[in-house]
Amino acid sequence: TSAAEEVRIAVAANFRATLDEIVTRFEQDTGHTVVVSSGSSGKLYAQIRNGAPFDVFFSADVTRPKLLEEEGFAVPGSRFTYAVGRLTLWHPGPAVIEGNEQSILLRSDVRHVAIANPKTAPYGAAAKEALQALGLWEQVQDRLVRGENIGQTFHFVFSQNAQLGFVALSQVLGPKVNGSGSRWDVPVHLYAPIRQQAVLLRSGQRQEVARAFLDYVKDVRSRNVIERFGYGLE
Amino acid sequence: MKRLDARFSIDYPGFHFDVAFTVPLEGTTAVFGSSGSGKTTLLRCIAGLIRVPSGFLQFDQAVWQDDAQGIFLPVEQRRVGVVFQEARLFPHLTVTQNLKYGMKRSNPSLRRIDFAHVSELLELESLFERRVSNLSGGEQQRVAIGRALLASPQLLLMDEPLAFLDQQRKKEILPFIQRLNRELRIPVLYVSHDLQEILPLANHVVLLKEGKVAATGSIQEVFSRLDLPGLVESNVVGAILETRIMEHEPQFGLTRVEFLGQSLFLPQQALPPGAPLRVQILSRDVSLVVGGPPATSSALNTLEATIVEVRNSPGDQYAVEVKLDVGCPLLAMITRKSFYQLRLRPGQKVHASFKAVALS
Amino acid sequence: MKRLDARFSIDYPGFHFDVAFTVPLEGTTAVFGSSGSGKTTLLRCIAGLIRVPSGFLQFDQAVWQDDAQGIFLPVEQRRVGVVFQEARLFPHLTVTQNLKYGMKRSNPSLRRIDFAHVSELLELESLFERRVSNLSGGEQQRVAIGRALLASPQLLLMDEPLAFLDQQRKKEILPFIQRLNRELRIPVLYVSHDLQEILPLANHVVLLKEGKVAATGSIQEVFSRLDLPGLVESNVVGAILETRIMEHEPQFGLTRVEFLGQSLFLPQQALPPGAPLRVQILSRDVSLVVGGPPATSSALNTLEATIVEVRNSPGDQYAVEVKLDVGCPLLAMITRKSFYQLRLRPGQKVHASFKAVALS
Amino acid sequence: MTVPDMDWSPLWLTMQLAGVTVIVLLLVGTPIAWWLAFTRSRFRTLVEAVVALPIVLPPTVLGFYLLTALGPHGLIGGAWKDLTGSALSFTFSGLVIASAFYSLPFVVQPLHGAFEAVGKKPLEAAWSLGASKLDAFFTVASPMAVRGYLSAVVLGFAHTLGEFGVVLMVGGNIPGVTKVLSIAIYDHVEVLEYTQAHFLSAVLLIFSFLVLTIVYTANRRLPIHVS
Amino acid sequence: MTVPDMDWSPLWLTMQLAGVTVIVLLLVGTPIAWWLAFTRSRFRTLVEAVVALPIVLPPTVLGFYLLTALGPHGLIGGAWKDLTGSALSFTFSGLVIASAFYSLPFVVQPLHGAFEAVGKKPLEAAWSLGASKLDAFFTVASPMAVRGYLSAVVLGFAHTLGEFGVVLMVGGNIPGVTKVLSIAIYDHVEVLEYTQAHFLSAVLLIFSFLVLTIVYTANRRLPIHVS
Ligand SMILES: Nc1ncnc2c1ncn2[C@@H]1O[C@H](COP(=O)(O)OP(=O)(O)OP(=O)(O)O)[C@@H](O)[C@H]1O
Ligand SMILES: Nc1ncnc2c1ncn2[C@@H]1O[C@H](COP(=O)(O)OP(=O)(O)OP(=O)(O)O)[C@@H](O)[C@H]1O
Ligand SMILES: [Mg+2]
Ligand SMILES: [Mg+2]
Repeated sequence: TSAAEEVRIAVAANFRATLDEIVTRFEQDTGHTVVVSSGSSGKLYAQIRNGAPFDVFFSADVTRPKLLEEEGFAVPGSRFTYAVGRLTLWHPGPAVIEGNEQSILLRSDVRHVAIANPKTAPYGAAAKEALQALGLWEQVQDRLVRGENIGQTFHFVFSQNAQLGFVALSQVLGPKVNGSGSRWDVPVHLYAPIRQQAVLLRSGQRQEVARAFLDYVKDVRSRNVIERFGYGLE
Repeated sequence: MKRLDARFSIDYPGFHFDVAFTVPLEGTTAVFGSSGSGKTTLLRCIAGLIRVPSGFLQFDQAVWQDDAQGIFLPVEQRRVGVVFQEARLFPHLTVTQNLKYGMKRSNPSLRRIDFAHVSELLELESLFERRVSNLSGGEQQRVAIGRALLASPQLLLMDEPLAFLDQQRKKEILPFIQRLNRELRIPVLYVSHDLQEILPLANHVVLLKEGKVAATGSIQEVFSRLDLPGLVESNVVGAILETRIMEHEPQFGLTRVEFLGQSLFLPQQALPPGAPLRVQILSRDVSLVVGGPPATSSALNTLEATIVEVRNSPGDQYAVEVKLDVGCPLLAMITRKSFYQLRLRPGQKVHASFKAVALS
Repeated sequence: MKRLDARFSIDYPGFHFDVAFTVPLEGTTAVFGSSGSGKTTLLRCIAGLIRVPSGFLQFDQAVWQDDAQGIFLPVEQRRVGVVFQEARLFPHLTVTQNLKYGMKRSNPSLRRIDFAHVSELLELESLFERRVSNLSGGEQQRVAIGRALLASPQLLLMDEPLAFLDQQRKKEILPFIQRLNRELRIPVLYVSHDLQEILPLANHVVLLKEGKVAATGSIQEVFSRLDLPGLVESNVVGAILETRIMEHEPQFGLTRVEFLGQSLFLPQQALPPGAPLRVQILSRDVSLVVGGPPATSSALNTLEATIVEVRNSPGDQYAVEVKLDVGCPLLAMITRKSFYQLRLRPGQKVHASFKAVALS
Repeated sequence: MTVPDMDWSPLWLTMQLAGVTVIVLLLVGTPIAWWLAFTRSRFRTLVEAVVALPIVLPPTVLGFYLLTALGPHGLIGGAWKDLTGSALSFTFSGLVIASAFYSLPFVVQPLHGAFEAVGKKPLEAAWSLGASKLDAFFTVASPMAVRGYLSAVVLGFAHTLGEFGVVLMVGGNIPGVTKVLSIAIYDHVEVLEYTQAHFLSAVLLIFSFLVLTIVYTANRRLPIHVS
Repeated sequence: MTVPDMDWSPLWLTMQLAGVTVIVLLLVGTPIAWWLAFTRSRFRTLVEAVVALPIVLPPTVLGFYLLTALGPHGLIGGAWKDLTGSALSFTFSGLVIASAFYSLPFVVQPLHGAFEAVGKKPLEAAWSLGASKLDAFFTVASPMAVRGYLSAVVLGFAHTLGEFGVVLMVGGNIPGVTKVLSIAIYDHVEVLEYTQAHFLSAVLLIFSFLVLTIVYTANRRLPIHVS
């Protein structure tokens, strides 16, 4: 391809670790440089609308890429689902969560259950949905603590301030935790799929490379990485 | 008699302070010494505002500081009223609030000084509601004096309290301080440069020079010493006589007092016959006359005197100081010319005359 | 002659300040008045530190303030040296830095006051490297005086600059200020309560009372007025005589001066024959003798005098003030008793005698 | 704009948190500032530096550490749990501690400056008039340091109002317990509810403006002024 | 713990940002504080309140508004773009403006207090000695207000170091341009890279501690001390 160029990518924080691995490979394969900025999807959205110099936006949801497309900030037709988040109920210690998920949420020694804020974070919305489907939403109300995003929610559990938490499977399978602790992967039928979409931005100056990167993400090798980090795919 | 016993020594860079003295706890003790001689430092030590490593201070029976025994009574328990050299009023309080600050904190049973009286004497009424920030220099000093007095201290430390006040006001305030001494038995340590201010007031003197005590004793002793050249203008003071009131001559506005069996006349005093009265004579107000009592003169008082000692004035190279004995020491300062014309010599009998207005 | 022309009025709550006067810009003008009479306020107006709504101030030809025309020269351009009542040294600078602060900012061609000289006179050398925060009260005042002088001002405003200094130091500093007047022609406005401080110094007096000018004029005029009871102790001053030196009598340590054709003797002076000399007499140092010159007395000087006016002393109810004419006004203060014994009456010829040491 | 249908409890909670935090800060900050102003100890500079340190960490990160410390296995939280039976994280008390920790320098610094400006002289005068050290502190030093207290209260209060990362982390955003106004506004911005965010921001600004104006006007009537 | 393989550019950028911001703040804050200390204007309390207002908003929210204002269509950004050709958002200059705006009260308040404590008297003395208003400010008022400047610098510097929401929002977390240390730490925490986060926090703390200790020790040698 053409000479080495730089491409700037804005990514939702939960996908950051996964993307880093893909980026490393992409850089090795193409010689281009990728500069990654991460943050909450809401912030990144506001920044893009205000002229942030990003070429590609990996959101944690569908809403914002769609809005950007409608508002003319994104290239129509470039939007696609790059990963589907999976929700898991997790505890950092072994052998705590075993099978009977419902009773553990209500056990008296479970003082706090962490979820992401259902209003602001897709994983939070999914956790709420799942709890409602299980008929537990009302009963766990007074034990819920809300992380502003899924990262914070994970800290609540990881630091054992909350005994249980609905976190992203990708966090548990990631390099930090490596699948340790005990968990119950929430069945996908209990919540609407957490589709994370990416979109090519209009303001981007380096559309060629950006497109190449998006294609790279769609490539099977990248899809393997994404799956390995605990995401589903469409 | 009650005494204040003090020993302090501090080493400041360039100033070594090392004093030890005892003064009676009665009346006023003047602290004298030129600028930078350690007067303020001494007052601060006594108040307990500086704690020197190895100091000792005993107030009557109470040991306030004894570093050998690890005793140090904190300032606020010493009941010393301090009038600082800079007034140090509280800027966030009104004049009244400043005045009452110490009063409120004093033991009611020990309050012996009347608020109304102090305010009137110091002419503070018109200032009561004022903030202190824009008081004039003298107004600040008056408030500071009032504030210290109203705390009913058992010892008053005054650091040039009247420096910014006019003669008229000084004449009103000084007798009041004197009365505090006499009637309420509140001893005062009084720093001043002004001899006229201190003479009617002081019973004792502590004379500081470069951080050391150069002389201490009763005011008569210290001021009749001829060996303190340049330290104080001791040669200004002729004598300080302790007299007793005999009778009043209202038609002339005079009071006759008795001094060692002899009569002296002064302007009429408000005190009753029999009362003690201190009389001062300035050495330059003394005239010497040889050969019989002088002709009718407006200098009313004449005492027979014997010349004790004669020497050149250390302060004025054309004057001669004559130490006389009139029953107590009396210094006269006369010009050399008179000295030669009158052919004065030790042992000679002369008449010393001085005007009644020269007594205060 | 150069003049300072001032008109200010301010309304503070409880204090109405309203002055208008003209004084010659030469020598020292004493600003007198009791505590709270507006002396500091006046100095601040002249320095330009308060801007009163409708003021006027002319310094020689230069209008410094004229609110009718919207003129107001800022402080820093007036070249006034101010010695504040509180020393106001800069706490972040050493003594030397304080002293040089104004000097560095003065126009080098206008600098006429020598750093070394000022430091020596004010005994500042040992303080040079000191921080000002723990200087004694008098040390601070000396530094403040030095600092103002070294800025080479064209007008000096001094607000009780020597209040914390001892007699000895005053005697050294005052003549220096006098020389600034005479030799460098720097006029001084000098606030003081101390008559002894101001008399050798002042040529003119502005007398303030409750914010108004009660009297202004030459010092002789103001102090021989008998109608200013209680305002100043004018009755203390007998006379201020402008004399001329005739000859020295070194064997007696005396100098003979001529006053209106008559001879007076004073302690020997350092000035050459022919030089003018100011001589002061205190009213209470004057003795009156009826019938011929008095017998040999140590009071050396005798002048023939005519009694002009007699009245009770406003300050002392048992004294009588006698205004005499000895070629110029001379006030004598004597006791009532003497007054009756000597049967004094206006028009009578008497001899006024006063001691040479009483002259300064 | 119509007033959005909203929950006022975060506002109330925010006021409580800011109020309690400021009180705690004054209680803790005053002795520290006093000590810093008057000590001659060699450790003064050290303590000064340590007090200022918390604010150099990003709030979320500080919150992260505080969360660990205040949690059931943490240094502080553990001890607290032994005492009271529950940990400090996700409680109002925990929020107060965290906020106080984070805003401490904003209170200590102005007080320190003010006490130093007051100096020893007025205190000496007060002592000599029979005031005990404590009495003199309350009746002389504090009122003379009023400008420092004003700064301390304003900075401490405002910073607690706006502080967000720490509170979010330690508080767990529990409605009615730890969900303060700043989080509510943040939430609205995150989910693109700009109208509500503007409205709440306006509420916070106007409220704060009123509080500040009242505080400053009250101060103008206080005695200590520039001449 | 081995030193994680890390990128030092955020540290350098952070120092630059904090340094430049403090300088800007002193330049802007000094006249405001001076005016507040000495004015008799009726608007004083108003201005005082307005200066303190920014900090009551959550940083992210304030950042959001600043982003809008500094963006290419914003009030400030638009004007800037007309002048220079590019907007302010996502640039270093934009970060400085945003940080300065957010930290202004931390600089103005201590200076205000310090100037008030200095008062007019020493200034009058300086003027009478021939110092112009500006001269007297630099040679008398500022050195006497050194304690206030110290607080201002420490609070301004530390707060800019730790400030995060505003910088994240306005800066966009662009490595090498606007990715400061606080954001880097935050990023590490977000992706659970605790080791790196601890390490960077330690770097930031130690560095700040050194800076603060040097500043405070330097101050001890300065002339203005409590007697
Ligand atoms: N800013 C002000 N506001 C209100 N009153 C004031 C102000 N400044 C001075 N005064 C009052 O004006 C009067 C005159 O004050 P000023 O300082 O001029 O007196 P002064 O003659 O210098 O007295 P002192 O000899 O005691 O220093 C005093 O009663 C003082 O309280
Ligand atoms: N804390 C200190 N550190 C260093 N030197 C000091 C300190 N306090 C006082 N001094 C010095 O000690 C000497 C005595 O000071 P002090 O204030 O006692 O003098 P003073 O007799 O009261 O003089 P004044 O009449 O001028 O007020 C002065 O030279 C002063 O500078
Ligand atoms: Mg002293
Ligand atoms: Mg005055």
